[in-house]
Amino acid sequence: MRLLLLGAVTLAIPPLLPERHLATFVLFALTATVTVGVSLLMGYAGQVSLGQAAFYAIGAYAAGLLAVHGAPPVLGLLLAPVVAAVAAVLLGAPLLRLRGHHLAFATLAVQLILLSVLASADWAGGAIGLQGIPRLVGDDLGYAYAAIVVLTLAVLVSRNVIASRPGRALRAAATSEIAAAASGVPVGRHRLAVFALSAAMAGLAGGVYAFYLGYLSPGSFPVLLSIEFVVMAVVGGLGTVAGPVVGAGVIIVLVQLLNTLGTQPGMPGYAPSVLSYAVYAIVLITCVLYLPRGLVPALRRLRIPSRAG
Amino acid sequence: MRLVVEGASRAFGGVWAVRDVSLTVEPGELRAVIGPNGAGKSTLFALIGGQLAADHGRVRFDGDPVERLPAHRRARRGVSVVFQAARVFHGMTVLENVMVGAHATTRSGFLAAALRLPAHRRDEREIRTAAMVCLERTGLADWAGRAAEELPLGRQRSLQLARALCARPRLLLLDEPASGLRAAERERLAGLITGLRAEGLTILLVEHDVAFVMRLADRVTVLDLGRVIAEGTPAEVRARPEVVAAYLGPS
Amino acid sequence: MSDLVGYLLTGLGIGSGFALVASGLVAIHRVTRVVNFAQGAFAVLAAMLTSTLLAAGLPHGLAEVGGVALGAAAGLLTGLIVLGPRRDSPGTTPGTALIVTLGLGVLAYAIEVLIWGDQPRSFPGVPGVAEIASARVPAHYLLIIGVAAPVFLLMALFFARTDLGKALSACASNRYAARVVGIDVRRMGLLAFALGGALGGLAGVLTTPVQQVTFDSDVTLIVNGFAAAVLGGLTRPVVALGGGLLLGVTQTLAAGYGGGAYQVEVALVLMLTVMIVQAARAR
Amino acid sequence: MTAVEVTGLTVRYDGATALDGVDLTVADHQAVALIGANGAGKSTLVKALSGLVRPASGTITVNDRLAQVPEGREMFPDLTVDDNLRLGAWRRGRRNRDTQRLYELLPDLVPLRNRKAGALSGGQQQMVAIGRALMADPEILVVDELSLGLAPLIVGTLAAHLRALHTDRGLAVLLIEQNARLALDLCDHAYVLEAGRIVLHGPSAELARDPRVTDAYLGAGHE
Repeated sequence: MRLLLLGAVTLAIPPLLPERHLATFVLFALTATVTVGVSLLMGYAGQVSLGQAAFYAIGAYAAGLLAVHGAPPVLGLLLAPVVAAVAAVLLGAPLLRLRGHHLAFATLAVQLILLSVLASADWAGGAIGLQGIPRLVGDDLGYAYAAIVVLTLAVLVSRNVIASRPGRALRAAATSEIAAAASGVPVGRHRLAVFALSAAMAGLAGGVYAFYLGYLSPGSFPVLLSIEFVVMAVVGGLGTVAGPVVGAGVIIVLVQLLNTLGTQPGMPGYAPSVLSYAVYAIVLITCVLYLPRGLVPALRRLRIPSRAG
Repeated sequence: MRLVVEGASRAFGGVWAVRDVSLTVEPGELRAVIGPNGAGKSTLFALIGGQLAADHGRVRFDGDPVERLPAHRRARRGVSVVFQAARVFHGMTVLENVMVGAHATTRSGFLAAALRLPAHRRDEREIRTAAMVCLERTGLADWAGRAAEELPLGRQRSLQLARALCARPRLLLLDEPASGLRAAERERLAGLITGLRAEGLTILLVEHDVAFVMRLADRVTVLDLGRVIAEGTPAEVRARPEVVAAYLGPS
Repeated sequence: MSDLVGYLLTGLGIGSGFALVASGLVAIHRVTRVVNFAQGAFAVLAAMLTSTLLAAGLPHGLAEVGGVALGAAAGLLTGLIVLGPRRDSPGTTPGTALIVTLGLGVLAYAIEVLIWGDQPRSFPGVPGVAEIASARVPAHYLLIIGVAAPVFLLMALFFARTDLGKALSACASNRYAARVVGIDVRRMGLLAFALGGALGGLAGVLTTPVQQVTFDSDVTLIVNGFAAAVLGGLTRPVVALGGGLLLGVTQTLAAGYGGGAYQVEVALVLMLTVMIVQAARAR
Repeated sequence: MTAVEVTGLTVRYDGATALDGVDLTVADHQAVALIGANGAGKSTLVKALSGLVRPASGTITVNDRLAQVPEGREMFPDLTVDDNLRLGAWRRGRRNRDTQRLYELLPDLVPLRNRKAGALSGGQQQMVAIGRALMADPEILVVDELSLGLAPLIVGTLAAHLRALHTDRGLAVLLIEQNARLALDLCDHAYVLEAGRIVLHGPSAELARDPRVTDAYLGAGHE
């Protein structure tokens, strides 16, 4: 019931938004989709990826390249998550032997390598970028709905997986790999599967992104973008379904507000970037130090006593 | 299940923790492994459960060599483990902890779960029922919805046992299950173990507390400094001078 | 032949920079178990301040010392945030610390862009070109090697010979035992952070004349530093030095003979390979 | 004057009670044993004494000059024996870090002084751990599991050293030990800890005859 209500509200939002905010909304829904995957990875599989933007890029380029070469856009969109997931399996098989900061740096390295390869690959448009990607739907409102569908899909899949046999196995392995394995959980294979699943979510969002922008370049997927996904996941609260969506929403709104402030007349030219870096950093650090479990669990804890009283 | 260990050895940093240990546990037997701290009990336990790989030697479940199998594959072969440290899964309820135990006996994977396919729903129902039965049996049913890490230590140990039972094991490995328990909890545990043994489950019990195992075990293996120094019925073992020496220490 | 000598010397110069960043990472990780993602930012901050001080008319030497001091201060501040402000602060877990230092790295972006803007900066180093074995190498590379070598020697002596150095090593070796004998592990951690900051800062001021610095140069620096440090399991400074030099030389050779295209990939693939091999062997 | 005075000590970890209202006293120059099985709370008590865990309630008074021989020896494995010993005197400042007197006291360590502590045998490490604690010039030594994982012969040597330190130099000792026979032989007074509570205490000679002790802790040897 609550889900239906939430869905109805979400569907009602896009037509009410003015044009420039509609763009922010699309960006939010796509970012939140990737963040759902990051949260699944960090919160339930205990793995930090600092290269999630790489899978976002892989999905985007897969969709973009197919469309540029004449494939129907819908086919590109369907294949984007598949290509990203396959890439994740191939990369993850060796990389997921690593743990903690080693894995974090390895995923960061993967992204840097991908960016460098893309920048020198003529078939992908090189550093200049891939241009002339056809549209998927007519207008921004259409993209807003496409992004909502993608986000909903990610949230539902994530929710279903968490509460199921493989999800429990993953959560168990995050506390004690030894005890999980002793219960028959093939920990490595499950981690690879969730890595691929999170990559598929990023890839799907990337596919929509490619059609929405109509143009892709390595510069659209900086390392900072990967870090932003992590920030949103951590701020919203790892290990919750709503956390990544709330985290992405809060940060994007904050950055947007400060961006408006920073572009006021009289503000120096560097103000928007300074402000957005500062937001990411300060929100992340205060959250980790003072709300270590993130916004959503903190809000929930506030609500429970008030309900009782 | 018939468990056979043949010449198992394992060294850490050049020091043998377990050296050339052999033992056979017959189906339905309750075997205790005792020895002073540092005797190699926990290492032997891990070599059987698959948490550690042996440097030499074999481990057989019903005749099949399993020493090269990782722990999760041994679990699928019917061995369940209760660790000495209460390794309960945090951020999950007591019920969910036990449901993880059924992992080895069920199949549905990520795709089935993500799409909520009928096979997956059926699996979930079965797992939940099996887990509740195990909770009843270990006296934890009233705690099913609580966060596992909030349980007192004694209950966390019971929870581990419930999880192990949920895998419907044919061989149960217990590593010092009585340590840190109060007298009443210890009695309850002894009763539960006796009941499982009566159902024909093969049990290997590693224990430091000699009094606790002497009244439970069919046979006792005594380890000291990584080697088997005695084996036999509790009464036989109790009378052996090597055993007395190992437990007394220098005088 | 002369090409090769040139590449080698240039590579050693660049590699010394990596090695300094790496040894800062190692110093911090050894003592606190924290992998400090803000390590690259220390270098950038130090380089930026040095460029300002030089532009304000401070002589070479003094300006660089100012930069290194800022690096050390930034290191100390990072340590205070990561380890907690009070003596009995619980501090953060290594996993959380990675996220916190990540955030501090982004915070450094805001500060750098605010003060120095987002354009690349540089300042002159040692002018001229040195000729060694018929190879012509910009003289500044020799300065980098010439400064880094004694710094590493001093560090080795500090850790091996002084009680303070041994107390730091003791924290790295066994934190629990260090507390048992009464070593204030947190204070040692702060010292390590300050030392790491100074080493990062030194890397920044030494390499900026040959490799201009932008606010987001820290990613390259930290990744190369981590790649160098990971060879020694993040705990062995000497191996980190070797790793840094190897990385520098490999990159220069790849750039020299490979046309400059695959410089980044070489370092990264090397790092990934080392980590995966290490993980496989630890099994 | 007492070396250690613990009253009503309760310690909890994540809600689980590890120690529950423990009272324990070690007088100056006294040797006291604390025996109990794995997981009874012995290590928690040691940590509380050295301030490494915070009690939920109760008071702890300890002599300033308390040094600890931790469970499992806890060497600095990649430092030399000599460096391990010097660090034992860390609190006492630079001038008191000379190891010469200690080598006179424990001459067995002299040939090991330049070896890496991690490369030593368990017994040698235990000797270094005792030496490291003595470097702090303590008035009370807390020894956590002296015999753990060591062969009986080596335990005998270590016990002889410990006894000599106690009787010849008046060092107070709190020995936490699973090997009840060893502990009761070495100390004048003993406490028995079970599931976080002191269930018995008294002179060692009395406890050694108490059936509750012989059954549970002297194992197969009580006939």
